[in-house]
Amino acid sequence: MTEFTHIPWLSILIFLPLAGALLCLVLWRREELCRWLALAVSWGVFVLTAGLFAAFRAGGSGWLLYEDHAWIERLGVRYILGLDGMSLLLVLLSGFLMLVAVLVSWRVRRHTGFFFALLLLMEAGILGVFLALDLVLFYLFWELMLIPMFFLIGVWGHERRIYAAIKFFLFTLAGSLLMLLAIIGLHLLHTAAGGAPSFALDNLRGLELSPSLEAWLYAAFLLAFLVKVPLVPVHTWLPDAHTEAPTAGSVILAGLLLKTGVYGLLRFGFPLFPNAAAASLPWLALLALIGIFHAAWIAYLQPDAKRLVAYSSVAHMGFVVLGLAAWNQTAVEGSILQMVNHGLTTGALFALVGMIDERAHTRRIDELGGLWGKVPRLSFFFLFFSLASLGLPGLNNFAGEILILIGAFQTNPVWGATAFAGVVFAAAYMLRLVQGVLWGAARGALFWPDLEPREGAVLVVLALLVLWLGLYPAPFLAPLREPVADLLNVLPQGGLP
Amino acid sequence: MSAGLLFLILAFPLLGALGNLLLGELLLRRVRAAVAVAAVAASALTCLLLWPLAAGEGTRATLFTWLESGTFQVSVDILFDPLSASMTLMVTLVSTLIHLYAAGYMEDEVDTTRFFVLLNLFVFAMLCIVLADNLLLLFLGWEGVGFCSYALIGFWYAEEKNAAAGRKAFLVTRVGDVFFGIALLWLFALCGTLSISAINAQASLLGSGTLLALTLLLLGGACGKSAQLPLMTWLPDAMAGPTPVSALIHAATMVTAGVYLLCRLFPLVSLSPTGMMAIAAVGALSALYAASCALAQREIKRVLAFSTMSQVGFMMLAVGAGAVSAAMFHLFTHAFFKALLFMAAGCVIHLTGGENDITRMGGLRKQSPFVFWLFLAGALCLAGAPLTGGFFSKDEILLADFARATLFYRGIWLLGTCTALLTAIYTFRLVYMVFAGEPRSHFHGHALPGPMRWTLPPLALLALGGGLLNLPPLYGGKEHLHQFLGPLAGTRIHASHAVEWALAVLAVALFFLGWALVHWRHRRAAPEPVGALPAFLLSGWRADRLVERGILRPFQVLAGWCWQWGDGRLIDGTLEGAGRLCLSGGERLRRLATGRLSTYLTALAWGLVVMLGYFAWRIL
Amino acid sequence: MIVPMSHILAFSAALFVMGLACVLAQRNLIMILIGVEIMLNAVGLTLVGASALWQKVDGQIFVIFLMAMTSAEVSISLAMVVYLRRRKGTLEADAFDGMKG
Amino acid sequence: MASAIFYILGFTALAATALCITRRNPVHAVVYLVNALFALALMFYQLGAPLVAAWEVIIYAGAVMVLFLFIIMMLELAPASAEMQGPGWRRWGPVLLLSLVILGCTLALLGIQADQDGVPAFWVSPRAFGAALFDQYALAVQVVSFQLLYAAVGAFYVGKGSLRRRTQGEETP
Repeated sequence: MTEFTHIPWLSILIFLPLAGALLCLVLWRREELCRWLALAVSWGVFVLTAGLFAAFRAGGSGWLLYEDHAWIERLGVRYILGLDGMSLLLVLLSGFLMLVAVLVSWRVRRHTGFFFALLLLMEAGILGVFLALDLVLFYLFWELMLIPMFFLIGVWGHERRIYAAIKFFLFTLAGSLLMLLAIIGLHLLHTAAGGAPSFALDNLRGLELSPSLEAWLYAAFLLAFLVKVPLVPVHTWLPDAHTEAPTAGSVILAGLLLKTGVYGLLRFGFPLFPNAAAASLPWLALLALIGIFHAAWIAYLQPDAKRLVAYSSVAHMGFVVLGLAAWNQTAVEGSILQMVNHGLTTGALFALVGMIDERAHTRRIDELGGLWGKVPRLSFFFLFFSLASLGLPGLNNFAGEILILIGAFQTNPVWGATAFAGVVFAAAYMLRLVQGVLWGAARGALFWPDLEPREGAVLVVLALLVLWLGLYPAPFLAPLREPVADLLNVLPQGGLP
Repeated sequence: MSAGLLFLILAFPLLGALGNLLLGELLLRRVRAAVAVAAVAASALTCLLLWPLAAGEGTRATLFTWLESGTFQVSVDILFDPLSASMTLMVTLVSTLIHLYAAGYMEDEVDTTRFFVLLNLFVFAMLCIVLADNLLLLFLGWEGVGFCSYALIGFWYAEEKNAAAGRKAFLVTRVGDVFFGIALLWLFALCGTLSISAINAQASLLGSGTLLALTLLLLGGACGKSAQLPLMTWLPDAMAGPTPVSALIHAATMVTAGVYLLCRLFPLVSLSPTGMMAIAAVGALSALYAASCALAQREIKRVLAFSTMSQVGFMMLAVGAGAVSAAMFHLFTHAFFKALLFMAAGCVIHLTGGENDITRMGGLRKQSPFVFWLFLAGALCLAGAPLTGGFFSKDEILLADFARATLFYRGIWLLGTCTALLTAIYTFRLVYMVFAGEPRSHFHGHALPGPMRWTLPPLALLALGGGLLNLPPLYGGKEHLHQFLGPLAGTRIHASHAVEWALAVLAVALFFLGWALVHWRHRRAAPEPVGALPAFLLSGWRADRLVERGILRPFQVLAGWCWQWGDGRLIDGTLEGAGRLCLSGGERLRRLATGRLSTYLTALAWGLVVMLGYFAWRIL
Repeated sequence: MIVPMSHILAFSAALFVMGLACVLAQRNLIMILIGVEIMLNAVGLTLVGASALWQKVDGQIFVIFLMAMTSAEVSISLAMVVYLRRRKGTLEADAFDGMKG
Repeated sequence: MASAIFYILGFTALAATALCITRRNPVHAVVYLVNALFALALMFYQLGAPLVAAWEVIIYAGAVMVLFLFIIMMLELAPASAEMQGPGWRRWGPVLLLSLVILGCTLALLGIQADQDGVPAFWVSPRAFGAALFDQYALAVQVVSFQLLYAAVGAFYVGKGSLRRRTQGEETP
């Protein structure tokens, strides 16, 4: 076991896609090679993450893997990576969804090499965010995943891509710049308090801060994370970005980027500012509840299938934030599980809408219809993932949602009961989507090819995972138990308002 | 006999569904149907074989831990006690017959794979509801049947209307599910477990207000699934599905799930007298409402749908009166005769070449005496003809109500009795319009396939003889079902023989009164009445329009407002306004950049002057 | 020091202001460049004076660097003058407003 | 005596500069500026910077100003001789006067230098200067020399570009 842990797995995990991205950039002229290279690298990363998951599936308290090297000595910036049960799950999800993203973008024809290079670069950034424990390193990765996404939307997107890309960029940048300020502020306060210059999470924790100062710094972190989540008043970048992004971009955006916000809150926001965080929980719950309904209502009216799925993301992330706000073992575990669930189902739905778009060249619900008669297999998966998304028990989203709801009800019955009412609207918009796309008379007499083996393989694997998580989520909950229990001790008075 | 074998009851339909899902396209059409039928039949057989396990307290079995987090722990565990065992047997038996019937009914369909997969999946989900030992597994089945019902109502999806009916069914029942779900969350918060037995055991420790709220929430859930007021609008539209689906889901099994849920949690529900009164009131009002609507319906299946709603109302009424055994008794007899009626109606539709409108039928008795006699058997049970299954079960419910001897329950009893009269009237109206007289129009009927014929007689036997299940002592019976259910059977009815006889005579009188009224009216082919009242009843008291105006439109307006004003104007508008402010600011600043060297140099000089001035000021 | 530093600074400032006046007042690119040269020389005088004041060689070394930079600047700017003259046929500074916002 | 010469040179430089910046004819301006530079060079010399003074003359007056003149001539910026009006002394008088003053000052300085027996208070010999330059400021020298190289390349590029543009421009205006 010591042999095993001495290998810097986490660095390998981050630098493998980075190297792949550089290779893709160098070989950009040879498109076919780039495609296969991206597939190989993402496959390699996935195998690594799966291996790590298999090795640490029992979980445990503290860091499962930890790396610490000096980096910029004068400022006390260190290269610290750490893996615990919480990041383990998200790292696994990243490894898997990146593979999916590479597979669904097999048909990208413009600047193929650059496309895959950006994908791999983003993978490195996302993995870095989930592993970094030094605030500067974290911020570096945080921005690293933003920029490739900007280009993915702006270059390979649909009609209004420039608008969407800039909107996405401005929203996220506004948040993250404030976070950078807060990071620097925290560092200076730490130094002023007599500590050695450091940006490491463990050193900055437990810093004595005046309440107003703590609130301001927390607010800066919170804004950066909530924009990424996104929670309701700052969510409007998401529908545009999702709608205009290429399929792989939407998959990653929904599946992984949104998770970084919640992860950041859990890993950095709450432990760094426990008092302010505890005070903010009821407000977070309020916003989450508003988000669940607001986004669901808006989703119901969307004419564009992709936009509808995008708004459903906002509603689902509302559930995740509600779980955080409830702040007990069940709810927080449910939130983290729900992040994985949402990544799988929404990723699959975006992939499916992308596949439909490739065939029909439209995503408008009123222009589609009767797909079941044309492409039954694709339609089957569409129905399946829609059901998962609307929270049918036995499929994955239900498992996460019920944990969140149970936990939320324990913390505050009104939260749990109100949020449960949200599932009606989830059913309303998902069924409207299904109705418009699958049922009705078939439109257009053109022959459509059903699923290719590549697409079929992706969807089958996703569907099996959805079933697994829905029926037997225990293996995915096991590594969470201790990290979440440790996390719960961070906030004063257990966070109960 | 191992308790683990109980899971085979669940596993067979699931395997059947999976098998057809994965391999169905490769199999012959007959093989697909055979797989589906065999799966359900195997389940029924297993249930019979394992019957001894149900005796007494019943048997528990756990498969694996489904969800575990913190104090929350839910396993996939089932409880095979008298209540669930009898329900299981009924579900599997009726399902087997209906599957067989469906094999014939769907002979000419293209996409039978989907049909049988969904049908098997439905049986699986229904059995989950019945057998579940915890509320979450029950909820899984609860939502599962909802989905299957949705997909089967919209089976002929090419018509937008059918799919829309399915969606309506799913959404309306989901509103009910929310109440059930909240009850589930609350029960967990109160009891720390979701096990049904544990909750029932702890129920007496809860406060009365809490109990009332929980009962009302559970009632809300039951109303959604069982199409009771006010969540009843979906059931008539659900008739858009294939007839076997209507027979299985919307008559025999799924719609009774709400009643079953209340029976399952009866120890909890019964602790709240106000809650019980609410249940009885909802049941009685629904029964009366649906019976009145059934009087004016023109489509054969819609008449049956409203009658289902009405009969389920009777069951709720029974639960409200505390008579679980009476409710279950009526549930069983109703399942038999209503399935029979639907399947016979399917035969009628088949014979008339897809005609659904009873005002255009007539004279079918001569064309197919076989179907006539079987339909009549079902109709007699429904109308409560003496000594049929429906007669005994309905009688027992009314007796239970009457026996409660409070003003409220007497009022409920009166409503129920009126409904019984209406039931006889609409039933005979249906029979007369379809079978009596001369054909009103010309049909190109199809011959009945074998499976559609010989699945009816067994059901007819069950329906007519259903009374034997729970024959009251008055008629020399031993109340088998009541005895078998034991402590689960609810409160005991105390009534003197005189009262029983009086009520029985009243029921018989009402039956014949109804028959006579219809017979008198239909002696000659009278035209359908037109006017405001029939139209009002035909539209189901305009409930759909009310929902449309009162809920759907405000919702759409609200959602549109959220979208256009909330997201569009408020959030994006603010941010884009900030952006525009920056742009216009930039536009003003841009004019300073003339591109001329002299401007820049002058500005430089002025800057120099300012700096020097500042230094000078500092020095002086 | 043969003269007080303040006198050197005064000379230097006078030279500088004259150079600046030239730069601001003249419209001809060549004359503007000449003004820049005058300003640079004024600075050079200050540096040399300071070098003498503090008895340090560094000021003079800076003047050498200054000269080197000036020659670089002049070579580029004169090349551009030639280029611009050929491009637009004039050396009026206001004729070149390609950077107008 | 030495300080008197310094003031004379200073005012000469100011006068020459004032004349320089008021000329309309660039050629005249350059000539006055050369005068001013000579005066400055002498002031440098008086302040103990002989090497700087020499370079002032060699680089500024010698190279840079000649380059200016060359460009002015090449671009034919000087107004035609017909425009230059007025009597000859008015055109040549100030230049001559200034040159004479500077010459006188130079001679006077040579005389003072010969008179004095000791070294001035501050005097940087070329040897000391070189030692400081290449010892302390070696890196800066490198940087500046690179800068000169870039300037040469840049000038070459700009000049070449204008040449190409011109040949093309004649074909397609």
